[in-house]
Amino acid sequence: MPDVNLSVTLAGMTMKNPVVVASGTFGFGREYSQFFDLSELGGICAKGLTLLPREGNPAPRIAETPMGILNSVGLQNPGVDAFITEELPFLRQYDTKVIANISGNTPEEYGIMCEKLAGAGVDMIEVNISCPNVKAGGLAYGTRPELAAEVTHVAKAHAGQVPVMVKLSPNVTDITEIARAVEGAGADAISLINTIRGMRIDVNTRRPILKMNTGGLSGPAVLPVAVRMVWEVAQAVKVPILGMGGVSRGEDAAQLMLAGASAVAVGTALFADPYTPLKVRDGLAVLAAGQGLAAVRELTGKVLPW
Amino acid sequence: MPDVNLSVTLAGMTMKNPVVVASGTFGFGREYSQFFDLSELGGICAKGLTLLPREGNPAPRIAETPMGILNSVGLQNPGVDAFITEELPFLRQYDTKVIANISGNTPEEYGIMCEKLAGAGVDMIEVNISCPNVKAGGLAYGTRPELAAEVTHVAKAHAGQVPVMVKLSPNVTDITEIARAVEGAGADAISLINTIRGMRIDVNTRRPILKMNTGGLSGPAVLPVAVRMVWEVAQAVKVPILGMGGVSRGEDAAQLMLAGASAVAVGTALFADPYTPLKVRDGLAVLAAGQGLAAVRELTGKVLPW
Amino acid sequence: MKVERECKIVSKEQVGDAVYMTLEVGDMIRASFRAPGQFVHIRCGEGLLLRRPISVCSCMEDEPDDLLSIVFEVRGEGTRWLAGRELGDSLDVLGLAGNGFDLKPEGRYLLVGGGIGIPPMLGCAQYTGGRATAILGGRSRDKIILEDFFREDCAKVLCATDDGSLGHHGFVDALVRRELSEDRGYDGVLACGPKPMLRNVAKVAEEFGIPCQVSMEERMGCGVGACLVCACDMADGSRKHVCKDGPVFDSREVDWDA
Amino acid sequence: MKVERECKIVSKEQVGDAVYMTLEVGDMIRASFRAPGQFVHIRCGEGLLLRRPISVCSCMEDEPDDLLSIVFEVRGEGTRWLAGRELGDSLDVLGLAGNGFDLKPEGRYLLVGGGIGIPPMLGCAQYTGGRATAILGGRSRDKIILEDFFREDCAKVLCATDDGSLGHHGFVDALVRRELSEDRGYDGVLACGPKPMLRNVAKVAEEFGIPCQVSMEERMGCGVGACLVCACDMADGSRKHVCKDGPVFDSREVDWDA
Ligand SMILES: Cc1cc2nc3c(=O)[nH]c(=O)nc-3n(C[C@H](O)[C@H](O)[C@H](O)COP(=O)(O)OP(=O)(O)OC[C@H]3O[C@@H](n4cnc5c(N)ncnc54)[C@H](O)[C@@H]3O)c2cc1C
Ligand SMILES: Cc1cc2nc3c(=O)[nH]c(=O)nc-3n(C[C@H](O)[C@H](O)[C@H](O)COP(=O)(O)OP(=O)(O)OC[C@H]3O[C@@H](n4cnc5c(N)ncnc54)[C@H](O)[C@@H]3O)c2cc1C
Ligand SMILES: Cc1cc2nc3c(=O)[nH]c(=O)nc-3n(C[C@H](O)[C@H](O)[C@H](O)COP(=O)(O)O)c2cc1C
Ligand SMILES: Cc1cc2nc3c(=O)[nH]c(=O)nc-3n(C[C@H](O)[C@H](O)[C@H](O)COP(=O)(O)O)c2cc1C
Ligand code: FES
Ligand code: FES
Repeated sequence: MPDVNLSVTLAGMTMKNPVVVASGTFGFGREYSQFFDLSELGGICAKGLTLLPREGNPAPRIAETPMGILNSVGLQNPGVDAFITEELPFLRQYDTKVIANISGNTPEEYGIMCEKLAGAGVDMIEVNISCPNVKAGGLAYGTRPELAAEVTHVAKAHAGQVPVMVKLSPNVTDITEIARAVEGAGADAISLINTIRGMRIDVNTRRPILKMNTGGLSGPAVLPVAVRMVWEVAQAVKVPILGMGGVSRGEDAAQLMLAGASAVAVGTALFADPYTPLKVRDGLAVLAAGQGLAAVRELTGKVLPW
Repeated sequence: MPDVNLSVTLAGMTMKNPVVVASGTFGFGREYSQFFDLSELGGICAKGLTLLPREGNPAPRIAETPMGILNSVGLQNPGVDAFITEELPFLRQYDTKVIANISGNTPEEYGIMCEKLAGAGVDMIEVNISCPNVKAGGLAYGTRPELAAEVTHVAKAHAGQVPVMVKLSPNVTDITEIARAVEGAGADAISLINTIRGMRIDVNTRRPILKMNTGGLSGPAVLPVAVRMVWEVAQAVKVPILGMGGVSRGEDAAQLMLAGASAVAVGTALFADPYTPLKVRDGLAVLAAGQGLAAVRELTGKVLPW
Repeated sequence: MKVERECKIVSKEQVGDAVYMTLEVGDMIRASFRAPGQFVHIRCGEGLLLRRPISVCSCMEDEPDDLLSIVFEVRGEGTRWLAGRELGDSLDVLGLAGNGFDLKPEGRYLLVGGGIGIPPMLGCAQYTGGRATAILGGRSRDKIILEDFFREDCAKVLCATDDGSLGHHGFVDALVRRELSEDRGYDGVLACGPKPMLRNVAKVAEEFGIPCQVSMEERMGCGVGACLVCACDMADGSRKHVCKDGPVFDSREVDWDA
Repeated sequence: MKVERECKIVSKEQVGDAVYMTLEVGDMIRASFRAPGQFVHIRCGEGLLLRRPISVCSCMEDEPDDLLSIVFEVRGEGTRWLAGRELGDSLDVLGLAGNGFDLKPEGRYLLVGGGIGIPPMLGCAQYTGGRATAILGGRSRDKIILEDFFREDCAKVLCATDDGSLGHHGFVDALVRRELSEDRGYDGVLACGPKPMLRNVAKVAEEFGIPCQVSMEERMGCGVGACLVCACDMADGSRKHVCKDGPVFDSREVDWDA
C-alpha cells in the first residue's frame, strides 16, 4: 500500500480511514467478521435500531434492478436495549468506531434512545429521519425541514457528549433545505444518501417483487444522485458529511469526498463482494498517492466546479 | 410477430403501438429515419422547443454512470417557429403521432407556443415543467404544485383541440401532489419521469464531467424510480399516463404499463441501439401474447399490489 | 469461517433440464461444512449485483482442493449466465452458507425432494451412508433428476410424477404417507422443494409424529445474515433468516400461512 | 444511409501503445463513405450504455465485406474492453458517422496528425494518392505510429517529438510553418490531434492564408445528430455538433477560446 495518511475526522471523531460500512447492510458486524478483521474499518454504522424490538416487513424484501437493488427490510432489529447488552460489547472488541443508527416513531423515542446509547458509550449516533412520523400522520421526518429539525434538537439534547449525525433522505425536492434545518438544530454531522424509493414488478405474476410493493433503491445506480446531493449539501452547510450511495470502488469514494464528504460508507456493494470496504480504502490510498497527496483527507471538498 | 392488438389510446389520441420516443433523444426524427421507417413508431416526442431559438449549454453535455447517463443539453433547439416550418412537414410524411415538447420561461411563453403548435397541427403537446421559472426566481415549475397548475392552465387555454400532456419532474418529495395539481388544471395526460439530477466528477482533473456541473440522470438505472412514480401517479389521478425512464426491453415497458402507463417512451436506450423502440414494441407483443392477451393495452394498470 | 473465492469448474453436464457442475473450492468444505443442506452464494457476472444461492448437491474434502457439486435450472438472468460458463472457467463462490439439516450420520431418514429440490437431498443420502429412503417428485419423468445417484446411496428410492410418467401418479406426500405408515423406523423426514410440497409433506410427518425439516427459499442479499432481507415468517410471529438461521427449519417452526 | 451491424475483427495488432484492428463491415463503406475523417461508433459491451467514437484509419470497398481499420489507445473502461476483443470476435459498429474532410482526390494537402490523431490522416494520404505531405507529432518516438504506412502513401513525411527522440525537437506547428513557407503549393492543411495542437496549426495556416480543416473531439451520445450532446462552440456564437456537422470543421469556424 502506498504511504498515504488515511485518517480522517468526522465531527471530532477520528477514524483510521475514511471507509465505514452503511447501516443495515452490515448487521452488527458479526457476520462479516468471518471475512476480515473489523479493526480494518474506519467505522461501523450498525443496523438501524428502534426503541422496541421489531420484526420488520414480510418477505420478499429485496429485488434486483439495473446496477441497483431495492430493499424493504423495514427496520427489523432487536431494540436498543438488546443492542447495548448483546451487540455493543462484541463491536467494542475491535479497534474501530461504532456508530449507532436510530429510528423513532416520535421525537421522544429518539431522545430516549440517544440517552441510552450515550450512556452505553457509542462513538456517534446516526439519526435516521427517513421513517414516517406517526404523530404527523405518517409523513417522513426527513421530508419536512421543521420535523427534521425537531428530531435533531431532541436527539442532541439527549446525546450528551456523543456527536449526532443526521441521515438525510434523497426523496425530497430540495435536500439543502433539510440539511440547513438539521444543522441549525445542532447536528454535528450529516450523512447521505439514504435509499431512493423505487418499485419493480414481476411482469408474469403482475405482482411487485417486494411484498411492501415499493422499497429503497441503493447500489451503483444511485451514485450520481449521491454525488450531486453531497455536493449541494456541502455548499449549504458547514458540518462535516458522511457520503454514501453506490460506492463500490476507490474512485466512487473519491468522487463523494471531492464533492464534500469527509468519509464514505459502503453498503450494497458488500453483497457482491464482502471485501469491498477494504478495496475501497486501498483504492482511495492508491488514487491519493497517484495525485501526490500526503493524506486522503485532502480530497474533501476539492472538486473544481466549472 | 404474434397476433396481438398493439394499439393504444392516450388522451383520445390513438397510436398504432404504445412505443414512442422520448423528447430530446430523437431530435426531430431525421437522423433515426436513416435506420428505420418512422411510421413504425407509435409516436415521436420531438426535441424540446422554446419560443426563441437556443444554443443550449456548453459541452461536455454528457457523462456515463452505472447503467445511466447524465445530460445537460439545456434545450438547444431552433425555436418553435422553425420547428413548424422546417421540421413538422418532415415528420408529417410519416404515419405516426407527432408530440411537440415545449419549455417556457413564463406561463405566457407556454401559451404562445401552444397556440402556434395547435395552429400548425401537432397531435399532442407535451408541456415540460422541469425548467426554471424566471419570474419565480429560477424555481422549477415542476417542483411546486401551484406553478405547475398555472402553466398547465395557460397551456390548455391556448392549445384548442390539441390534447395537453404535462411532463413531471421526479426531483420532488411527492409526485402525486404535482400530478393532482396539473390534472386539476386541466391536463389531458401526464408523462413521467423526466431526468433525476445527478453529478459525476473526474477524480483526476477534479472537474465535474459536465460543464454545467450537474445534469439529468436517465437510462436503466432510473427504471425502478420511474415504475414507482408511475404507480403512485396512476393511483392519484384519472388522466392517462405516458411512462418513461430507463426502458430498454419489452419487459421494462410492461412494468411501466402494469404500473399504470397507457404508453411508454424510449430515450437513452436509443444511443446504445437505434432499433430499441422496435425491439421494445416486439418484446411487448411477445410478452402480451405469452400471457394470452388479445391486446397490449390490457396491461395498463393491471399490477396486483400485495 | 466462511470464504469467498474463485472456484474452477471441473465438470459440467446436463441432467434433464438442469445443469450439474463440479467445482474445486479450495478448503471451503474443510473450513465451513456443517451438514448437508448448506448452500453456496455465487456471483453471476459483473452486471448483476446480487449473488445467487444454490444448494450444495454433494461435496467432499480433498487435496489440494475440496470438491463441491451443484445442480441448477435456468430461471432468469443469473442462472442463464451461470449455465453459460464452461469447463475451466472460474466462479466467484461464497460459502458454505447456512446450517443445513440437523441429522446424525447413523440415522435413518426419509428424504423428500421435489423438482430442483432433489439435488440437495443427495448430500443427505451420502451423509447417512445408504440407510435413507428417497422420495423424488416432479411434474414429469424428465424432472426426476439424479435418480441413479440416489439408487447408489439409498436403501430405497421411490418416484412420483404429477402426470404419472414415472412412478406414483400424483404428489410426493402420498408416497410419504404410505412409507411412514408402512415403516415406523424413520428418525425424521427431510424435505426440499416448492413451498406447497413442503407444507404437505410437513403435514403428513406431523400426523405421524415424525420430526420434519424443510429447506426454505427466499430472495437474498448478503447470504450471510447481515442484511436481514431473507426473512422467513415463523409460527410464533417472529422472523428468522433463511441464509443464516436456515435454509433448513423445523417444519413446526414455520408459519405455513405466510 | 447509416448502418448498425455486427462486424468481425479480422486483424489485430499492437502499434506502439495503440491497438490496430481491421473489421469486416459488410456494405458499410459502400453505403456511407463520404470522405476520410469519418468515424465509427462502437458499442463496448453490455455494461456500458454509451458507444465510443473511433475515427476510421483506412477503409476500402470489398466483396463480400468492406474492410475498415481503426487504431485506438486504451483510455478508460470502454477502450479497455475494446482492446480485450480478439480475432474472430464481433463488434457492434454504427457507421460511418460524420462528414470527414472536404478534400479533392487530386489535391495536394499538408496532413498533420498528433498522437492518436495520426491514424485518421492515413485515410487522407491514401485518398489523395501519394501527393500529400504528412507531419506526424507525438510526445516521444514511440508515439509516432504508422510512420511506415505514411511513407508508402505520402510524397514526404516529417516527424516532430516533444522530447526530440525522433525528427524535429518540438511541436508540429514549427514544421507546419517551415513547410508552408518553403512550399506554396498546398491546397490545404488537414489536422487531427489534441485541441491545443489544432489551435496552433490553425493559427499558422491562417497566417499563410491556407485553408485549414481540423477534426474535433467531444463526448457523444447517439453519434448521429439526434441528442445534441456533442456541441462544439463556433466562432459566431452558435453551437454545431461534432457527430453530425463534424467531426471535421473549417478552422475559422471554431471558437478556439471555448
Ligand atoms: C437456499 C437456496 C438454495 C437454492 N438452491 C437451488 C439449487 O440447488 N438449484 C437451483 O436451480 N435453484 C436453487 N435455488 C433457487 C435459485 O437461487 C434461483 O433459481 C436463482 O436465484 C434465480 O436467479 P436468476 O437470476 O436466474 O432469476 P431471476 O428471477 O432473474 O433473479 C432475480 C433475483 O431474484 C432472486 N430469486 C429468483 N428466484 C429465486 C428463488 N427461487 N429463490 C431465491 N431467490 C430467487 C435471484 O437470486 C435474484 O436476486 C435456491 C434458492 C435458495 C434460497
Ligand atoms: C470523432 C472522434 C474520433 C475519435 N477517434 C479516435 C481514434 O481514432 N482513436 C482513439 O484512440 N480515440 C479516438 N477518439 C477518442 C475516443 O473516443 C476516446 O478515447 C474514448 O471514447 C474513451 O472511452 P473510454 O471508455 O476508454 O474512456 P472513459 O473515460 O471511461 O469514457 C467515458 C466516456 O467519456 C467519453 N470520452 C472519454 N474521452 C473522450 C474523448 N477524448 N473524446 C470523446 N469522448 C470521450 C467516452 O466515449 C465515454 O462516453 C475519438 C473521439 C472522437 C470524438
Ligand atoms: C438491506 C438494506 C438495509 C438498510 N437499512 C438501513 C437502516 O436500518 N438504517 C439506515 O439509516 N439506512 C439503511 N439502509 C440504507 C444504507 O445505509 C445506505 O444509506 C444506502 O443503502 C445507500 O448506500 P449503498 O448504495 O452503498 O448501499 C439500508 C440499505 C440496505 C440495502
Ligand atoms: C440527451 C437528452 C435530452 C433530453 N431532452 C429533453 C427535452 O428537451 N425535453 C424533455 O422534456 N425531456 C428531455 N429529456 C428527458 C427524456 O425525454 C426522458 O424523460 C428521460 O431521458 C428518461 O427516459 P430514458 O431513461 O428512456 O432516457 C432528455 C433526455 C436526454 C437523455
Ligand atoms: S441474505 Fe442477508 S440476511 Fe439473509
Ligand atoms: S452525439 Fe448525439 S448529437 Fe452528437
